[in-house]
Amino acid sequence: MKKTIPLVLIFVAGLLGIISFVIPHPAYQTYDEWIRNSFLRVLSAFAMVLALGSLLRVHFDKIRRRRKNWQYSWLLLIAFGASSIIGLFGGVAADGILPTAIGSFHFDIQVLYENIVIPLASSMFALLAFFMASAAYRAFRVRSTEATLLLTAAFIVMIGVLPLGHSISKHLPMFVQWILNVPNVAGQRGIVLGIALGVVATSLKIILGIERAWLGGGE
Amino acid sequence: MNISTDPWIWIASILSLAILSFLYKENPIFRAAEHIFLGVANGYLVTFYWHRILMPILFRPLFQQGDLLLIIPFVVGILYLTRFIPRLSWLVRIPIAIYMGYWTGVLIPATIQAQIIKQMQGTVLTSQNFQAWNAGSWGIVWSVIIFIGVLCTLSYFYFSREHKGVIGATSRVGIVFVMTGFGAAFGYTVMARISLLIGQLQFLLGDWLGIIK
Amino acid sequence: MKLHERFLQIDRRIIYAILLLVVTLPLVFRSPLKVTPMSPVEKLFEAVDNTPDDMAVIIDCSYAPQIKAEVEPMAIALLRHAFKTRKKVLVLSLYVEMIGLATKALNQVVGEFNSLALTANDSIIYGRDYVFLGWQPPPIVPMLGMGESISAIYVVDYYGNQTDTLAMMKGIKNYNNINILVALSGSSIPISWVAYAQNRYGLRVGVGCTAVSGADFYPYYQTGQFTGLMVGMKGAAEYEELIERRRGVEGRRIASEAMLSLTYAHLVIILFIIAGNIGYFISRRKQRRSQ
Amino acid sequence: MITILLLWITGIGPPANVRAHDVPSDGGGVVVIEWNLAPDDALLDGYEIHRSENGVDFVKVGFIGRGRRSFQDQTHDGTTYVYKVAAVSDTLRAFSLPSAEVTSHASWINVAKLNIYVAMIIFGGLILYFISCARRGKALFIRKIAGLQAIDDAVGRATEMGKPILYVLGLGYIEDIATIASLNILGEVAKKTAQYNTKLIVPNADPIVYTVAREIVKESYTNVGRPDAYDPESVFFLAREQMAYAAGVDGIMMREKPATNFLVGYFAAESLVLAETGAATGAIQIAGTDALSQLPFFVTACDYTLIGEELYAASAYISKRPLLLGAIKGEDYAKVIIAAALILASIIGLLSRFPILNLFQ
Repeated sequence: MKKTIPLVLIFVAGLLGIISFVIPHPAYQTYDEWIRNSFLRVLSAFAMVLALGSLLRVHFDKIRRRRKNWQYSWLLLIAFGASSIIGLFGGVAADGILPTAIGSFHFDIQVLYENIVIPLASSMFALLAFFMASAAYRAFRVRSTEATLLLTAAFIVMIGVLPLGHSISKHLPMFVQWILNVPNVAGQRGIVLGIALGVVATSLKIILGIERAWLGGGE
Repeated sequence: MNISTDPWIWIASILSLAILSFLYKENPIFRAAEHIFLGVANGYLVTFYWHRILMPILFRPLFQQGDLLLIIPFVVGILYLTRFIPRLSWLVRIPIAIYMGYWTGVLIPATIQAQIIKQMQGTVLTSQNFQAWNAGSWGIVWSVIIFIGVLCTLSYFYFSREHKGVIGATSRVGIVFVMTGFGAAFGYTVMARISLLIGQLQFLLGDWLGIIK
Repeated sequence: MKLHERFLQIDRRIIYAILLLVVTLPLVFRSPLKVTPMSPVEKLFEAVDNTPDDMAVIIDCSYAPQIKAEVEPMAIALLRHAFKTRKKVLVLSLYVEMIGLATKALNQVVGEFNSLALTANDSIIYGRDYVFLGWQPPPIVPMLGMGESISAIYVVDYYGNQTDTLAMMKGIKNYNNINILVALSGSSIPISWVAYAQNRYGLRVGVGCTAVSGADFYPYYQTGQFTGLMVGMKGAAEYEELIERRRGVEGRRIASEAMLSLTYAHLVIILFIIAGNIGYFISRRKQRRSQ
Repeated sequence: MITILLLWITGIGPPANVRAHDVPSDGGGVVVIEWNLAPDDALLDGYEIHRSENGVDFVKVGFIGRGRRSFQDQTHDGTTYVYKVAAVSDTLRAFSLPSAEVTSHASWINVAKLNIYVAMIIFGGLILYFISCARRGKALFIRKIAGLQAIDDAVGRATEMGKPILYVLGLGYIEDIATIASLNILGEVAKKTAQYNTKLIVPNADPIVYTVAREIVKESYTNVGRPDAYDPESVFFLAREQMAYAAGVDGIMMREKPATNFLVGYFAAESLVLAETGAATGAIQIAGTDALSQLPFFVTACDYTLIGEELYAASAYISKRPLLLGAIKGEDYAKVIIAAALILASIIGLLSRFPILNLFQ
């Protein structure tokens, strides 16, 4: 029973997903919309509780057992606690019961997002510029046909997109566009077709209960 | 030089530097920024899920407007929490099955439409596709190259034979297309990433330190 | 360690340090790089430049803070071009989060012109030379609605004025009076402009986008759905070059200044790749010889 | 101004031949109105669409630019309407004759998607047929996939070095096929780490994927008879935010210095952040994803990369379950059909006037 019920449910739910494509009638579509927008979104919110529980447990545990770098866990817990309280009680648009400003200093959740999360994420993106350089240096060597192709195409494009590219040859920027629009598209399309077939096959296997890794352990 | 007096610009700048210091090596300042990042990002997530999902589509309609149908997702959602009760923990499979089943079901026709049929449409050799290039008779050449490229790449992903003989040859050609495309995409992305770095430096040197304002 | 071995194992931190240096220095010393404008940008420039007196240009500033570095210079260059050549300008944003950046760019350029103006005729005056429509959710509403009547969708402008009472709006009723709309965005908004405003009302759409979306958008330019296309900082730098060369627009060229950083960064990466390959080549030959 | 004056003097001609029809195979509520352009089209503001339920009182329902020949109107299913189209110039209106009566209705089956149903039946049928072949014990040949051997070596290497293995599932949701394939591989990797008693670290970005990954790892440890070695804290949730997750994983890579990093699943721009940091720590890296835009970075920065479908095939191959292999066989035949269809359609498209592209709408 512990496996049969989930397998029956996944089959039924899968059929509902397929049917939503086949039946355009509003009598069915309104019901389908409810599944998507209410039912499934609510489920994802509950899963979040579980995940945050895991996050908190790992860090409380780290602190309790004085594991390596346990001090930083305090930082995480305080940052999490403070921003959650500000967000939950201060409201998404600073419209909650908790005051989120002292004089002209605002600290509502949107301000926290814009001044903590966005700069941190942008800096991570900025790291990418450096990582591209080191990855290119390490991997772009003429050691095999594949690596040479990779290197040549990257080389041409990197020069071609610069203002410099135009002074080398008027046709270079056009050639770059051609590489992106012709050989690149052909290769991508071949990969996409393969992926699509894999997606169809795997989805079928899941719905039919052949692929059941997701069930995890137990009987 | 006119250094910013806005405390938030200072916070944002110091956090940015902490992340950039990772390039030298992993260090306590990066570690602190990393943990603050995880904390605030998850705090924002809690806010978002509460104010944008749980309140407007579950609790308010259920308890204030009496939409009793919502009891079903409420109860099924709570099954996630049975994870903490060993004897009942198998019940967690029920919400997962429903969630996963529905979306994989949706995926089947959607994938066939967007990623098989549509991609085939763009590949077939017809005068209509030749003209779409807007490149005169070169359009025919480009279409033929794409046609060959797609077939050869597809043969690379043919698993029923070893890469020998005809399949060996076509899959080699396929790899040429794939690797050229990867190289080009890499080279093309360099500009975008350097631009992001420039943007971040403009923030640090301009908005914060006021050197380049 | 021999030279070629050094080439093979350059410490990543040396690469990072050199890259950081070549990107930062041109920013600090502000040396704009002259670029040669390419035809997608030139076409956009000409479309804006050829706007007749009884028509207007719409600039859609729908870019988020994350992509500001790439797109804001485009907004500034476009505004300078339009004001310098006395085009009527309508500015809007499709999302409320982006209105702050639109306001910033607009205020900056209006300030630049007015600080040099001597008479009212030289100045850029709100309601006569430009109108800031603000935002009206959801995006599809203004996209479709402005085809029939702009002042019916934006009944009041961003500052709360009745839109149809503004002098400039007298001759500007709907898309028929708009020569071109330039969408500045990092997402698929330009494609929505084509799908709704162009397909239904024949509005011409020009685009300024990030380097990442450039490759996806190029086919739309090829088929003529986009009248012109500015991609990334380089596109913005080309536009800056065009307005300076052909229309004598002066002012700080942010994108052109960044071009030098961008060029050096690319060259540094290329040099490191070459160095790595030289090292690889020599060590392979030595290996063969010793066999 | 002059044009308007001109139109005032000469008057404007109305659009002609107004037709209205229901849209087939839709959810109802839409009528399409088509017309021939008015004679002075170039001078107009555009066209107004007016409709009536009784044939007498017309109300304006829409406006569309000049040069357009059709309009979609939102309707109530079952109500009968009549349409008129007016050429508009400033305050001038020139109305067409009314259209014939039209009623919109909703369909129960979307017939317009017939080609997709056919494709679904062919591909689905092939896959199911080969799965049943596999079930009957028929031996199916699948070639070796480069990178799979590396998985075995990777676990061995970590054991020798006494260092952990990091398994990164990426940003994918549970319904992403890359995530499911990755979970299969994770199951096998976990069995090996259980046997060799190697530490396994699995940070997660999605709450539901996290719950499933936990179960899978636990099961693997139980299956090889080492439930005692399972550490419930080896699988944990980090963050949903893309770069917060990347920063967290980067920190783990630098502090724990794993011998092997698996980067398998769905990834976005953070792919290179992870792969380069991993490379800097000297780990062997095995990547696999179906995210096209990230493949170039994995191919560049990792030791082995499973490209697109290879990832799915690897997941079936490694679990050594014949039923999963059968599906790959089915996919292979589907590829042959796609190739044949492309060639055939091209021949028809080049040699005849048959609008072959319409079959692929």
